[in-house]
Amino acid sequence: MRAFSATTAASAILGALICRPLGAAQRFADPLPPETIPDVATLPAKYPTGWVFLDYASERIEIRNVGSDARTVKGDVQARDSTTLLVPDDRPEFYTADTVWSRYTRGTRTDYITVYDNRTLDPIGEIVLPGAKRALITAMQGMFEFTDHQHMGLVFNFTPASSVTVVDLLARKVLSSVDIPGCMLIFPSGERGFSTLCSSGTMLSVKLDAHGRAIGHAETKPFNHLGHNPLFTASTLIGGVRYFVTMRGDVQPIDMRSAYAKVLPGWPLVSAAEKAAHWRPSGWQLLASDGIRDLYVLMQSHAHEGTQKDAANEIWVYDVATRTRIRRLRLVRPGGSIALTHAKKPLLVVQAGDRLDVYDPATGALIRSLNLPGFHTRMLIQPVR
Amino acid sequence: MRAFSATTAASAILGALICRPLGAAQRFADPLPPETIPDVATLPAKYPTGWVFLDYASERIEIRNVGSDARTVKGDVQARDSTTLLVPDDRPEFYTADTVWSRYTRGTRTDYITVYDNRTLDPIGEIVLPGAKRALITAMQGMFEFTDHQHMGLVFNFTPASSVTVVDLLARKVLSSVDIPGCMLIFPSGERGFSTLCSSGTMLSVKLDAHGRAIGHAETKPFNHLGHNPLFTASTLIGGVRYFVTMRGDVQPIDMRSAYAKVLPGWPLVSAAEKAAHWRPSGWQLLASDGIRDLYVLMQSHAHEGTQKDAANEIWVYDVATRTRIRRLRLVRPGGSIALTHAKKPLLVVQAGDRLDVYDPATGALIRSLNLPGFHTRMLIQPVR
Amino acid sequence: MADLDRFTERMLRGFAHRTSRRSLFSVLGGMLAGAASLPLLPLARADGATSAADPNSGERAPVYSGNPQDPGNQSSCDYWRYCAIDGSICACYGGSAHACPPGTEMSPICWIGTCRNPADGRNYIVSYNDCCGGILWGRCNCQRNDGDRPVVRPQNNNEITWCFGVKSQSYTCTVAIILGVAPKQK
Amino acid sequence: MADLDRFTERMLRGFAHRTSRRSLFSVLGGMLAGAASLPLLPLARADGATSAADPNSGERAPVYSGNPQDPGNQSSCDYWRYCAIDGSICACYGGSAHACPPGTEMSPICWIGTCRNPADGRNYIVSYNDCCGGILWGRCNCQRNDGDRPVVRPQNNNEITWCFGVKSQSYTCTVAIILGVAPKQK
Repeated sequence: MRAFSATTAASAILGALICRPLGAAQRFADPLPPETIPDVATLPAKYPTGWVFLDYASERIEIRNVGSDARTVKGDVQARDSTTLLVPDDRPEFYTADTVWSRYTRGTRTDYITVYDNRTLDPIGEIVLPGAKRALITAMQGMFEFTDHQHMGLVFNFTPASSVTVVDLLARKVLSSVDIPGCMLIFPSGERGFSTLCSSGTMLSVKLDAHGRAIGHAETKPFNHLGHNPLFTASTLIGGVRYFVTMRGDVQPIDMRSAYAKVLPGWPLVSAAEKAAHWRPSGWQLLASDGIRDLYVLMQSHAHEGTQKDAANEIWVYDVATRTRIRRLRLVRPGGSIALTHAKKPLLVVQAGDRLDVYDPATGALIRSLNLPGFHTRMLIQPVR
Repeated sequence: MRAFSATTAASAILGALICRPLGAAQRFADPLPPETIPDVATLPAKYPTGWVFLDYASERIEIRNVGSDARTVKGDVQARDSTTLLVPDDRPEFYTADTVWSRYTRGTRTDYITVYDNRTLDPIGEIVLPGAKRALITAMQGMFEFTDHQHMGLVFNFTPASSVTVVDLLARKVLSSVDIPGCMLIFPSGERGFSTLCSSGTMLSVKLDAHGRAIGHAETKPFNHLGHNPLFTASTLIGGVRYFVTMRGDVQPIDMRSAYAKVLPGWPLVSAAEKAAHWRPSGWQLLASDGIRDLYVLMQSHAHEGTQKDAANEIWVYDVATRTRIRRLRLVRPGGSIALTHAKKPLLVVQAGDRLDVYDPATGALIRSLNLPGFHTRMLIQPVR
Repeated sequence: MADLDRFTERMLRGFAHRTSRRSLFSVLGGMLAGAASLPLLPLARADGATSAADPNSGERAPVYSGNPQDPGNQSSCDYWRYCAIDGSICACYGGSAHACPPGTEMSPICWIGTCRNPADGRNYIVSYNDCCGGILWGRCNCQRNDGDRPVVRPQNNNEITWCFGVKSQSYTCTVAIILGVAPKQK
Repeated sequence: MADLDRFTERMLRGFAHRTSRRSLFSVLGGMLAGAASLPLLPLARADGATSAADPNSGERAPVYSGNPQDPGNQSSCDYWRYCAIDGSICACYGGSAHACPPGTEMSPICWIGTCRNPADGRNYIVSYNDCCGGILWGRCNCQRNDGDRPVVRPQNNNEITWCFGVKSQSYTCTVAIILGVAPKQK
């Protein structure tokens, strides 16, 4: 590499000396003007729908343009431990929940939400979370969610006693903490409230008042077979219904529109023949949807105990209205996490090892591929709305 | 890799099933006993002279056994930014100087010294350094040094105004701060004091009292030709005389035994012919010595402007008493930093890219090679005494 | 097995909101051994860190127990005890298969797996304990998910940072500790 | 040149202990342009990060000025302005050759190099300013030491974190800013 660069540089210099000793200067009568100090790049208040937030699961969160061949990094914000992201639809700011220690990896622990300005990526606000109880888990869905029309933020805590801290994101203050013993993760439900998956196989729903206090709760019958065919906790929302899939390949829709979640009838992703060939869902952020009726699922053949988090070779697309598979997309590289952008013509974004592959979801054609410098474990992909 | 491991595992299992279904259990009548929780490894109070401290220039500081083919990592301590290390000869503890911010890469800055217990690597003490002025420079010699028989620690500050913070390492407290305008880095001199290299080409020496106050100073004549043949700031101590080398290949000894440094006559490392072939010192920690009379210098041929920090292909060994070269060692890989262990039969340790090569300094034979996981810029090597 | 799980879950939910962390730990500790679902055939897998490994490397300097009944390199993802590990191997940081590196603290609570010892043919219940408060992890990363379940069953999940009841919850690495021989499977 | 250096050094020493940081910056700023020693032939070099670069990569997504008088890929170590850079290129973080990435702060003081613009054949004095307080650096790392001198002459040293007069001194990346055309060499 060094030898190579040295050569090219040297020849460039020769070129400069021999071919146009004066010519060059004549071609450009005036020198380049002095530039401004300081000069810091800014971003638009409203990001284009070709951009995505990439959560490197505790290293950084990167804003990346996947909608153009420039493939440029637009900016980054810091991430220290199990950092998760919330991006509102209608305010020029976004939020991260993170945890630091006063002496790098030891000392006093602080859990906090940072408010970032879309334009400058400057931290314009901070909400310190009490109790040093925020869940430290590989960044996944359900750790930091909106409710109350995106005015409230919900932070999942695990110590290993489970609770939820309710935050007013506009007033930048903590409102309350709700215990959810034996239950994990947060799935917003109703106008103001959330549901959570419990270790008895049920879903517990909690209704909140304007002060973030629990004013009601309801628990479903057990439907989650935790031992042999549990729900993956990754999910996607279609028309107010949250779609989960199980390790063995069933779909489990849950209606989240009212305060108390309703478990809807499940249906299989795979035929008997496909089941026999051990086709199963597999990956990390293994579900995506267009929000209207198309459900995208990362699928792997020859699956067995222990492969449930491996990258998968195909994406199967289902029409949730007819419960039928409408497309099968073969990936150029096995994918671990997937998402659909919110552009008029959506793009299918697939994290595949240390690359980010961008496909046409209609045809399955690979449009472009970006690399993911520093990627080493898992990734959450959040397209801009 | 996965396919490979899977195969080996599978055959291992077959082996277990076919060759000794019962035999195995018979061969070991009793199962392995339950193990203790918790169980944390410890180290000896006095480390063997085959161990070295590896400062990854702000990622971690690693204690590594280079004296045996086990090549094991013995332990690590954290390093956040421009972290430097001090290891006393006669106390079962060591010190790091580091800098953190209250919000990972932003917020309130804290500079501090951590005292580590040799046996447990637990932080048993901390000295917070005032003024947020500790120099943030790629970890190099002269940023954190002993004086007063290793009772005092000296921390170099750069804001870009230069000063030195004097610390009582036994009482774990800050004693004073001494301004050294226009001068850089710390080189202990006399019983209690230090010298520093100044931008006028001189060396300034400062004498300290028991409270760390400056009670005298003296400045040499200019001897450091900063523009065209400056001293590298890396140096090595032989019998109380500190040996520097210049970019063009001269040796500059400075007597540090008395309170005020004495510049001794210099001499060339290279012959006229070698100079013509552009043999020059090059690297990062580019000097080492046995502390008695042998000086080791990383040397590079075909050197030119801009190569002064590149890894070098050879190590030239000089007898400083006779000022003659006594050996020329060709490295299997170009080296950036070198050190000699303090074992009775010393080892020559060479950081070469992301590997650590261990040579016999007498013969130049490569004894073993270790890798340096996560290495990406520069390294300081500090052998155990 | 299923009954036991249901029991465990009820216990967990019952205890979680009225016991202190400490007492919860011991309760969990007791129950987890029973509640573990038991994959019998370890199938070695590892991420990029392994393929980057170097026979002459200090990153994975081989670490052996010296006991013929506990064979294998404890700094390799293939070591028999690591059949359900997800994280960095402490043997690469100055620890061992069952000891945390110096300067870290071992969390008393953990997740559970069952691995077959190729030397004596027995299945052992293995406790995966995280070591906390040392340097940031990243070396000798292994991921083997046999028996891993989504976080809704935390005691069988390896994505959670199991640093509880320790001074710092910053993750460094993971050890694999023998709790005992697994009960015979029906 | 030598006289000028000697003068600069005396100035530095004189000012350092009686002026505030702020005023010191401007003084340095003024002197540095003069005090810079001027290598004329950029010789491209880079570390592992470059060899790892990928033509289809987002890490070094090409960034061009669009101005024919300022040619080259600003996210490559070979870009003409980077002849004395040591650090991460801000164009890989959402900045450009001369702009810091969003969310960082540009330090007003810097080190100095002189680079030849292959398009107009002129030598420009380039100010290397660090961008501070963003994410930890590591991407698009370049090291080219033409004109670099040991820290005893700080204004020509690229190992120092030049994050002064900013809220956070945590280093993120480095930009290369045109100060003007270099004085003709004798």
